Amino acid sequence: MTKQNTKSRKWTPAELMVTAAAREIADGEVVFVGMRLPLLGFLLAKSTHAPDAVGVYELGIVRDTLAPEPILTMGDLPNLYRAQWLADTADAMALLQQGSVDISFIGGAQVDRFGNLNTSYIGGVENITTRLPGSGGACDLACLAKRHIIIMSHEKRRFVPRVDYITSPGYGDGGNWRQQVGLPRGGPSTVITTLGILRFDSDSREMALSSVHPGITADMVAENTGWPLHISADLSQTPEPSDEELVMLRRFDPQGYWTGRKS
Amino acid sequence: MTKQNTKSRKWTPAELMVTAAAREIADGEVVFVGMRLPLLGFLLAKSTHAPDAVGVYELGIVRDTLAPEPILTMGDLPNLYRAQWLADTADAMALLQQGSVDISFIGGAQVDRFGNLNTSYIGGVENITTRLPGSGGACDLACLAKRHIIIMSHEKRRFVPRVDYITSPGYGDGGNWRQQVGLPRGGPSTVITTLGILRFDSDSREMALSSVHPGITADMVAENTGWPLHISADLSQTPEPSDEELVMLRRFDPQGYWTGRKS
Amino acid sequence: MSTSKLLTLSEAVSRFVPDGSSLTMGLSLESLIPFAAAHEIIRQRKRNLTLIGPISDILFDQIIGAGCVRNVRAAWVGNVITGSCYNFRRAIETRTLEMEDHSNLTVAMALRAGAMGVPFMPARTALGSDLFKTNANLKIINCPFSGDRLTAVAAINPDVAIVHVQRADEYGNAHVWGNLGVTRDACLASRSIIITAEEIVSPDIISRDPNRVITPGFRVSAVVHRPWGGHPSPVPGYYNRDHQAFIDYRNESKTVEGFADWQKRWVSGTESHQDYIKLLGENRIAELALKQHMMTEPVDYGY
Amino acid sequence: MSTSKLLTLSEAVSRFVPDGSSLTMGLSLESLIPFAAAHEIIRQRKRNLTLIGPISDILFDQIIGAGCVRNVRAAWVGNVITGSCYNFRRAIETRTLEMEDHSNLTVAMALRAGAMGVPFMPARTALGSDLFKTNANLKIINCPFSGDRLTAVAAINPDVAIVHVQRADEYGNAHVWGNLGVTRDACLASRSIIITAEEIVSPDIISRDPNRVITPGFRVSAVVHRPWGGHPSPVPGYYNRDHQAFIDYRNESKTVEGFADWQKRWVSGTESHQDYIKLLGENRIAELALKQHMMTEPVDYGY
Repeated sequence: MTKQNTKSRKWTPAELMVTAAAREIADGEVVFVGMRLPLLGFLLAKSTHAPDAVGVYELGIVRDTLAPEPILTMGDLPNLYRAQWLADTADAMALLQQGSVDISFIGGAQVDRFGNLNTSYIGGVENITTRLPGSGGACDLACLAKRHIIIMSHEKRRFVPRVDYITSPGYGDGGNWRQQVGLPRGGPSTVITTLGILRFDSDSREMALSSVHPGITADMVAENTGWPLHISADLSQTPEPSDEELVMLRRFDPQGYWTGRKS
Repeated sequence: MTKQNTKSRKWTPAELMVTAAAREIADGEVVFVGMRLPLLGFLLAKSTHAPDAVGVYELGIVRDTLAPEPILTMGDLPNLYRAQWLADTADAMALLQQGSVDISFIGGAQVDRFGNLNTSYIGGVENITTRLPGSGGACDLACLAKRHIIIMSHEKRRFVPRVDYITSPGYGDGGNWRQQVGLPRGGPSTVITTLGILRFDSDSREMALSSVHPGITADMVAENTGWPLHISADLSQTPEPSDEELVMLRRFDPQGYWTGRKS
Repeated sequence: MSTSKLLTLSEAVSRFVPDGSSLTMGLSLESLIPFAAAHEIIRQRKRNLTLIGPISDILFDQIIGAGCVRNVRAAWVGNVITGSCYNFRRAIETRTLEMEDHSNLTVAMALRAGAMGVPFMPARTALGSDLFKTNANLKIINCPFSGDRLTAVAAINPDVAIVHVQRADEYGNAHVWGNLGVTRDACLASRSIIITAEEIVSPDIISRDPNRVITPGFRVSAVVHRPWGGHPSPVPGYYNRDHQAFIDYRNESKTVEGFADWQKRWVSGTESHQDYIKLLGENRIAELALKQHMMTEPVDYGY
Repeated sequence: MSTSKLLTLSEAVSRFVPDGSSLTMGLSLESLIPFAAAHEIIRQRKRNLTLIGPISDILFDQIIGAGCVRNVRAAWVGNVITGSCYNFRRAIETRTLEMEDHSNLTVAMALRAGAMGVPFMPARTALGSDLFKTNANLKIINCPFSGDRLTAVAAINPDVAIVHVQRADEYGNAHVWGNLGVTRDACLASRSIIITAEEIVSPDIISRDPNRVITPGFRVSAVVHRPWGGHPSPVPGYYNRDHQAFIDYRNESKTVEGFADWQKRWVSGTESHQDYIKLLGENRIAELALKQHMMTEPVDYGY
């Protein structure tokens, strides 16, 4: 994306990503809401096209209304105010494990072509170069939600042929690997990156580029991907955030902490 | 026990049994409190020699004070009033299973020489003659408390060589049977009956008559037992309830519902 | 979640309790037992039900006596203050009822496994007991770490949980207090949830105290306003246990004919809660009312 | 239970957290994190500790940075709103810290197994992941009923749970509200429990609402009065999350020297809570105070 293009736009790359994430949520769905951008994506969906979406948070929170004030993280007190349910982490995880959660979102430091995510050890366990924070609930979401969305910065060092460590399983080696290892359902459905949106082939389970963000070409995406990237035959352009979506987003993140308007 | 003796006494047989049960509780112990007579036994102990005993109830209750009014059963509202903790059955069972419960009490329809209890099927599963209510928490108490006390009416048809169905395990076939089947601890320590008190040999795990109630002889007990009963070498007489204990008991069961003053 | 789930008791049972379904009830054990809902099940002559629960005081016995039940999966079926229950005894002794014997811990773990979405839970209870003879959903396993001998309890996922609560809003958000028994796990384990409530209150009251909510409202199917819907069991904050009703039931249900008379009086003629309250009578209602009140200290959920 | 358990923070940590012990903390995940207790652990230069928990925001990183920790058993060690934590990274990357990798669900199940007194719990998570490579307390098993492939999670029984609560009495009975995380199971699983409380209140206030009590008081070892003991994490009913403190910590802990300065300022000089409050300053305290209050509707525990 050129500087010129960016300046002329009304939205930041993070806002585009959050908007794309929000649009993955259908009305009435049960969403397991994670930290950071996914949290904003849920709030955006709920305030626009998915007012009846229900949020489940690993802290032991279920909410069906928006928090009354902007929040930076799910543990902020406005997110507890008039929650539908405050309970145990095991209860939130029960909803997830029993199959009551439709969709969740996970970020990652490394992803591979089958959507496996590493947020633990760069370099692998034997040769650790960078230690990352670890799974948190990410492994659980990747294993147990009906589908999950991956949100990533699109860089060659992050889009690798094979992750150094599988923190959160995608489709493993592809095909029916998930069934073979015993996972009861799910898998990544979409990867939203700083450059485009990728989806998974229903047989091979390898990801392919589905849309590019405004100003981005398929070649630019392929260059920033660490394996020969499949491009979808009906490659499209990612729709821009609408004015309504931007208004809402700025209400939820007035300081631009997550959407980068200030930083 | 002759009618004459009974009439001259200040206490009913049930009151003697409850008093004996209460005396099994040491101060500061954690008691898993069951229905009926055991409930009274706990209240009596707590109001006399064991003020710091803590009661755990399978409904999901922990109490360290007496209920403010007489109760007929543990679910009565005075038993919830100022409880130390109101929670889930799984939480009460957690305390039991982890080994935090010192003592509990179980009634039964049939008991055998090794303290196995049947409260399910008289006649056994293949040839049911009487269906009883079943385990409730009794099986769990018999398996998981550090020790448990059995409270029974002493009749030949109830004291059988081998119970028709083991609802609540005692010492199985005797010896180290409990370890063999995988039980983590415990076993019956005492059997309090309408005629006397029996305790278990530390090797064979067979019960032997330890004391007889006032007016009862060892022969009378043996006659009402369905196997050749061992009599302890130092057989004693069960101490009678003290005046203080009777005052307390009548406060807890003013109608004599459990202690039979009216019935 | 803007659609009201408020139904009449008749509608709720008719819609969510088909013949052949499995029900879990009596989840707080001795309190908050959904007697009104059970009586509606009897009125609607449901058949081939499976009843699931730890103990239910006399509730299971009533549904069994009415001929609605094929199968019971429970730890104890009796009358808490009098002992055996007669319809249950008759049905087992005449081999017209299937029984899966549990302990309170195994049924709690079966429902917890159902809630957690795992096919079993391990326990240290029942080892050496004969529960294994009359419950095929218990198996011996060895711990993969310690080698310890354990009881594996298979998950139970009931079709319906019926829960009597103190207060609920019309969207299925309900406050319950007192001992909770297996309520939380049983609700999470069940495919649908029917709530009967002493009071229907505004969502404002419920949402001001989300820790008191028993299960997330989005999973609740129906909400029914039913004052005295837990009688004769106690309902914390509302009324005491009606001991005499349990003693009377013991006496009245000793014979098949006696139970038929009981059913006619207490079930057939009490479709509305007004009828039920009238049958109870003013004196009894006054007797069961709370004499001592004790209100909680508020807590602040502000920001 | 008539003996007061009230101790100073220094006494409680000194008595119940010996070198080499295993601690579970941060049990509500993002809220009610016992920072004051962690700082006392640092002050007392405890060594060879094992830290157990799901996530702890920056709390584990601080104790690791102070050289107190040998082993971490956790799902995530970082800074919730900024990402990686530097002391943890340095310790792992230089191989001076042992790590057992969990997910939030596996650590919740490990503590639940510990609470329930069983040696493991089954779960459907982590299958196909590499957590098995860095956690020997996860094993693959097959369900004895369905044959399903499952993850068995070994029980964890910490030596000590440290819990920050809103209000407690001197006997260890404590009210907690808000999201509860793994607090209930972790308390039941632990051999001793240290409570730090924003307020010490009369037993009357606590016992009027027994459903709000987090764990039975008879199992609690020590109660410490520590206002602002959860700062900078949020404490429902008391203060909001101090986001700036988390951002500042990220910046200050990037280097070993920077962390030493942070420790000097925030740990060494704040033995009493008066010192800590003074360091925070009036403005910050006013900023973090609740602006909107919302009190619960009382419920009646009478009879």
